[in-house]
Amino acid sequence: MNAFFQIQLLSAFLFFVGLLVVLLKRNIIIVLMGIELMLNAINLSFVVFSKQNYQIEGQLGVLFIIVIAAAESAIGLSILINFYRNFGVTKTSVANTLKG
Amino acid sequence: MVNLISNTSTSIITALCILTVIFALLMLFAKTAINSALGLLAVLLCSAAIYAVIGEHFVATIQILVYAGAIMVLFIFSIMLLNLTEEEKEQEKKQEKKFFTPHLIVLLIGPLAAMFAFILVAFSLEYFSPYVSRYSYKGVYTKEHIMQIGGNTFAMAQELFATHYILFELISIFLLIAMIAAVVLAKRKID
Amino acid sequence: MNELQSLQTSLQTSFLPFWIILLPLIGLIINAVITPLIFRGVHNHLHKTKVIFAGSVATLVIFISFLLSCYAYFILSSNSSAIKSPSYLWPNIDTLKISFQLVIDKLSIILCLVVTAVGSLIHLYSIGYMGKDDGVVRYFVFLNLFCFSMLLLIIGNSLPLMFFGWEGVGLCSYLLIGFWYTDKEKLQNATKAFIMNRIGDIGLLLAMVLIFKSIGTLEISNINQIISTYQSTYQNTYQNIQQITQQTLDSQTITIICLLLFVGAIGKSAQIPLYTWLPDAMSGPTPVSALIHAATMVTAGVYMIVRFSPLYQASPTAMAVIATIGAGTALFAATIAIAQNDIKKVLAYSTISQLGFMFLACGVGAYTAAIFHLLTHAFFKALLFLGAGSVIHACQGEQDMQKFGGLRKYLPHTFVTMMIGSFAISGLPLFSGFFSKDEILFSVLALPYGGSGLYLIATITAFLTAIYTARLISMTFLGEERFTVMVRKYLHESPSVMLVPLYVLAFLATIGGIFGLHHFLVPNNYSEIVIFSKLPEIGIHLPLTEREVMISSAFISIVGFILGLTLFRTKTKESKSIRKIFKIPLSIQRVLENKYYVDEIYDYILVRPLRLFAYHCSIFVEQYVFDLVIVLLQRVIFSLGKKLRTLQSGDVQMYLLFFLLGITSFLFLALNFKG
Amino acid sequence: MLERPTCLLSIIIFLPSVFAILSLLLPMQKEWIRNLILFSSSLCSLLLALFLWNIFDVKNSGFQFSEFHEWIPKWGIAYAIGVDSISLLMVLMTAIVAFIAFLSTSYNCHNHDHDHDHDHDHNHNHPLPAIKYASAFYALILFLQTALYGTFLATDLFLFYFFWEIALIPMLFIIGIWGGSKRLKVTIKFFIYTLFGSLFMLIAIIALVAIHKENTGVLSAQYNILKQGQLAAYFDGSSPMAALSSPQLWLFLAFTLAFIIKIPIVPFHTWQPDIYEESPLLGAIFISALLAKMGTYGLLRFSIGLFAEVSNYISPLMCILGIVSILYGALCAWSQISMKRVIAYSSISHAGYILVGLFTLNAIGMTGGLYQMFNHALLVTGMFLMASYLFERVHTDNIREMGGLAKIIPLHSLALFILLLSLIALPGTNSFVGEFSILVGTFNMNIRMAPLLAFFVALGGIFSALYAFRFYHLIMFGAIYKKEKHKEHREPFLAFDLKIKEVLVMGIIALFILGLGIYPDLFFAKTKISITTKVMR
Repeated sequence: MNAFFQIQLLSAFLFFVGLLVVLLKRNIIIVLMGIELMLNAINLSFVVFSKQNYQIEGQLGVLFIIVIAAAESAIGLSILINFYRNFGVTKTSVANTLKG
Repeated sequence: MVNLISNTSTSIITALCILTVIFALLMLFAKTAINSALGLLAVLLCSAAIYAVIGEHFVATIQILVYAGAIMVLFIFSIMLLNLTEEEKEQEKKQEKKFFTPHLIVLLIGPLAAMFAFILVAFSLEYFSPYVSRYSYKGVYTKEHIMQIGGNTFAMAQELFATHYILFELISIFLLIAMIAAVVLAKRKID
Repeated sequence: MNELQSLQTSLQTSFLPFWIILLPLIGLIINAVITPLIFRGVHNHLHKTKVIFAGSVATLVIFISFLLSCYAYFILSSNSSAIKSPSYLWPNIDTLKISFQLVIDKLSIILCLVVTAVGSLIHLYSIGYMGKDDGVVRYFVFLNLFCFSMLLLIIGNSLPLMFFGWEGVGLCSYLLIGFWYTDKEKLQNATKAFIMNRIGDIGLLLAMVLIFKSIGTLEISNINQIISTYQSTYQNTYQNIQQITQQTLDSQTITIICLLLFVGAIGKSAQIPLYTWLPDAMSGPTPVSALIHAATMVTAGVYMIVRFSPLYQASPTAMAVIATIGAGTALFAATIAIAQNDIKKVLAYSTISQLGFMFLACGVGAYTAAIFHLLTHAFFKALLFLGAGSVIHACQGEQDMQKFGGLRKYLPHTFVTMMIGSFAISGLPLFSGFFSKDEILFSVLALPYGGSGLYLIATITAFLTAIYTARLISMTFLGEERFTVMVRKYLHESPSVMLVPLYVLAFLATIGGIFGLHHFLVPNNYSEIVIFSKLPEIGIHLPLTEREVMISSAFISIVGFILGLTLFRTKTKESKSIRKIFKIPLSIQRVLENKYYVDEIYDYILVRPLRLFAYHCSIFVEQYVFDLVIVLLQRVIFSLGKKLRTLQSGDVQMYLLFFLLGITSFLFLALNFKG
Repeated sequence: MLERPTCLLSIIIFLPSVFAILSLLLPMQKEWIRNLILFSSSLCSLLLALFLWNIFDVKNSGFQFSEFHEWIPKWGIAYAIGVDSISLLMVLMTAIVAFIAFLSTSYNCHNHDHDHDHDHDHNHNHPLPAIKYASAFYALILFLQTALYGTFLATDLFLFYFFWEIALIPMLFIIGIWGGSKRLKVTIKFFIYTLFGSLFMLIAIIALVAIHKENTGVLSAQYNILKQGQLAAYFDGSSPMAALSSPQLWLFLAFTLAFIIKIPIVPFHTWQPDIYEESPLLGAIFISALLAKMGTYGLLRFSIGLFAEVSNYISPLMCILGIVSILYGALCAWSQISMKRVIAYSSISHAGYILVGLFTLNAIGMTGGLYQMFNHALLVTGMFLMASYLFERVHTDNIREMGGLAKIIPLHSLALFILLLSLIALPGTNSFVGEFSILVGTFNMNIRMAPLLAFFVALGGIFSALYAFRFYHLIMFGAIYKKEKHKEHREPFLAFDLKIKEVLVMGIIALFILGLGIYPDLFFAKTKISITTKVMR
């Protein structure tokens, strides 16, 4: 079981923990955090794959993913503030106006 | 599959992996927002450590700087701003019965995770290489080449500013747009 | 065989039959189109002239066709056996070729004479009778239409053509019974008449179809020819026919054909099962009852059977059925007639019983006797009806005999003519009724198919006929005056236009018997239709000669008549009901008066359940049986829709989950199916 | 003889649609424009139909004046049209009915249900206000006429199906928009019903073409090519179970289902009374007289024509179905209160006659069925016209509220009486010729229970007399004012008798009824059943 194999497993695990956070948590901020976690997990496996194939593009990709993650969380939080202003509480179940 | 990392570092990596797993579960089962935020912070730091151990020093530093530093700060700031911690508890009681209970979701996600993991691992062990032999392109950046250029950061710099400079410019514009959007969205409507 | 050929050759084709038919049609069109145009604006002051104009047009037209039939009568009596008209193919589908051809032969000329003679007299009579009615033009149009279809029925050569006239006559009787259509009751009777006729017509239709299938042609002359050749190959017509050669034509199909034709005859001539419409048909104007329900239409059934006499000769069972039903109806109707108080109902039941007589004659095989009785019956029954009409006319529409009495002084002419008519019908000697009834009685004895039982029933009916006719005369004309003062004020003898036909008919009723039409029919074995050898001298069943039968029937009718006159001639104000006279318990009298409750039974068994079934059919079955599929479909889809709605719960994470499941399943499929 | 025109049939088919486009462009509200368009279109198609009728020679029994243009060669579909003796009569019928319908309804053709708002002015001399969106309404009607001609003349199965569906769409709008009060519910039901049926037909057509290609290798949807295909192999009537499993039976059932829903015959008729009640006059006439005949024509041409063995096997069953609908239709008609519903059920009863006639499978019966199609179309047109005229005068469709009209409007009662005669099939009217030959045909079927079937067909005559007279008495005879008691709000019966134009129209119909009754060869000389003899028994 060499290092790379472990990291790959870790990244898959982290990705799905992030997913569970997103799906289970009632609070929007935590949902956003869950997304951050999932992105981070992807970075891990990205880096390991590029390392394995002696390439640098992998790390480059990671860099970009980080930038995007930052942008995404910024916008996410500003939306959250608006959400809070409208609904008064940051629970996901409040936002069901689109109910069928 | 040649082993690029020495035995000691693999053992460190396994330790770090276990640590990140614990912190991730902490984040999942945290009751309050703050605890899960701290959990995430811890996971980020550990992954930065893993990067460092593997040899990706530049990515590790960026990870700490941007992820842990900027984004987490933002999150904690917004948690504090909206001071959500109290309502969390009494909301818990009147949870109406939902069709998709958490256990069912975990049950559904489980097999997917297993499949996903299997694919990642299979690729890393080059299980599929005979099928995808056409695409596997061994890069030129072996350990010695990096050493010869002068370290990981130099290699990254060369790649980033020489071959993919357009990408670099684009990403900066992207960041600019994101910034403006965030300001516009969060601005309080004065009129 | 050659004898038949000779008859065929002396055929003449001329337009005469067409003219006899078209004349009533022309009268019809004149009255329907031109008279209303001429008298468009005018209301009542010109009403009299309108009535006379329309009446005279109608009568003239029928009278001319009467003259034409006399002319045809002379042609026929001289040499040729039939007058054929040119023909064209009516429905011309590949094997069903029916020619639209009219043939007058010896048999149909007699009916033509009767219809046109009695018809014109009744048209004349109804000018007076219907004078004050405002729908009089419509009345004459319908009468002419009736004459047209009756003549068509008589001289139409092919069966569907006869059916054409058959249903046309049914239609006209419907129109004329329901002439005063504002009254619901009359409409019911009219529909009843038409439906009953239609039930009978089903028999006729099926017979036609069976004939077409087994014999192949629908021309009456061809049918009779084939049957007669079929018969003559087995000379003795009285011997029971067993040996069958043609595969389609066996005695069994012939019997079925005869019975089905007889069903049609029952429907039209009101025999046992389908007779209840005739008494109710009296709600029409009286001249209509005289023409349609006494003289012409109801005899169509008898005429049809006589026309198919070779067919009936070939099937003894059918003959037996006809004889029994005829005798049964005669007796049955006679018993009811005695207890009726409405003058027209009495005459209606007497018509049914006389028709029973005619069917008895046909059943026994004495077709000539049947036709002869039909002839004389037409005269005296029309006479009685018209007399009754003038009585009703005089008493302003009163029809109940208990309200008459002692009209002898006020309506002398009607009394005299009605008296002659009643003599004729009850068969007093020297009057036409005597000869024709005696002919039937003797033939019942003489011919093999007859029987002493039938003879007994016939004599009893003759006796009852004498009684109820005498009862009618005595209750209306003799005895105490039972009508109200108001009626007496307007009591007047009918105008001459009504009396002339009465007298003519009275004359015909008396000399009809001796006139010799009788010999015209029998001696020269006139047409290929009726194969009939002379009556044997001695009755086969009872050793009575014709002379003895004649004496006994004369004696019976005289006794019956006198009995009827004396018993029902009351001194007191109130008329004596038959219960007191014949000392029979009240219940029997009530049963007789209510016509054995036959109407109610029919209504209860047939009409009410059918109406109920139809009502439920249209409401219940429509909604629940046929629409069930649609209703169920709608309900299933609606409930399905409701369930799906809950899926859109608005929970963002739920959508994410579904999204995820979708993606992974696609991924999984893509991986497995390598395309 | 003049040279045989080649594209005559295409002209006949597409002429009405040309007029439809014209009617869309011109403002049809104005009365004279409407009269001009309607009259000229119906007259042209009538003249063309008559021209076709007399240059059609009866000798060769195949399709004449046929045209063939490739449409979708890949699937063997072609624009192939042709006329033989059956479709000739149908084209003639469509032309005549359309001519009568347009002649009579040039001004009072709208349904009154939803026009209660307009004031009850009693001087009826000025024409009633024309229908709203008149140009669209007439365009749809004319377009419908094209679809009808198309179905009758198409010899390519897909083309037949194409026109069959096309005919549905205008009908949907005509009833949906201009119908009576509860029109939407009813139209949806009608649409689902017919679509459900024609869906099966489409499947059957495709299957048929596929089987044919498999057998003979020729890919074509032509009627006479498909007829030669050896379909007999696909059916063995040895035992009911075997019959059930043979594909030809299922093809037959699919076709017949679509046609039976369209006619309609009893189990599938529930849409019909509502549609007849709700649709405007012109719509009602077209649907009852012509669209119903599409169904019967299809039965004769496709169900019996293509699948001879199955129709031989199943003909007693279909006759029983026909008889059920005769008796059931008559019984229902006997207890209806609205005049249009009575007409609806009576046409179910007549459709039963036609079905029995067709499935006797011998020349007399089938020709009788064909005659009845023609006669019934005329009869129903007349009845609907009478219904509309009566509605205009008495403002109610409920026959219980009418009564004693014979004295007030005698011409009406005369016209209705003549229609009644044809309804009862009295000898001397045209329907007697048809019904008598159907009866003879049923009797000549050489199955054991033929006499029994014939008895029931004859029995239908009594029931039709029952409901006809009841319906006629409630309207025409009896006491004049039904609503005597609450007299105050009932406006006086200002019924004016038939106008000249209405008398003309009813005169034409009466002429047909009596004329064809006395001399049926006038129209029916040229209608020889051209079904292959192997069907005939």
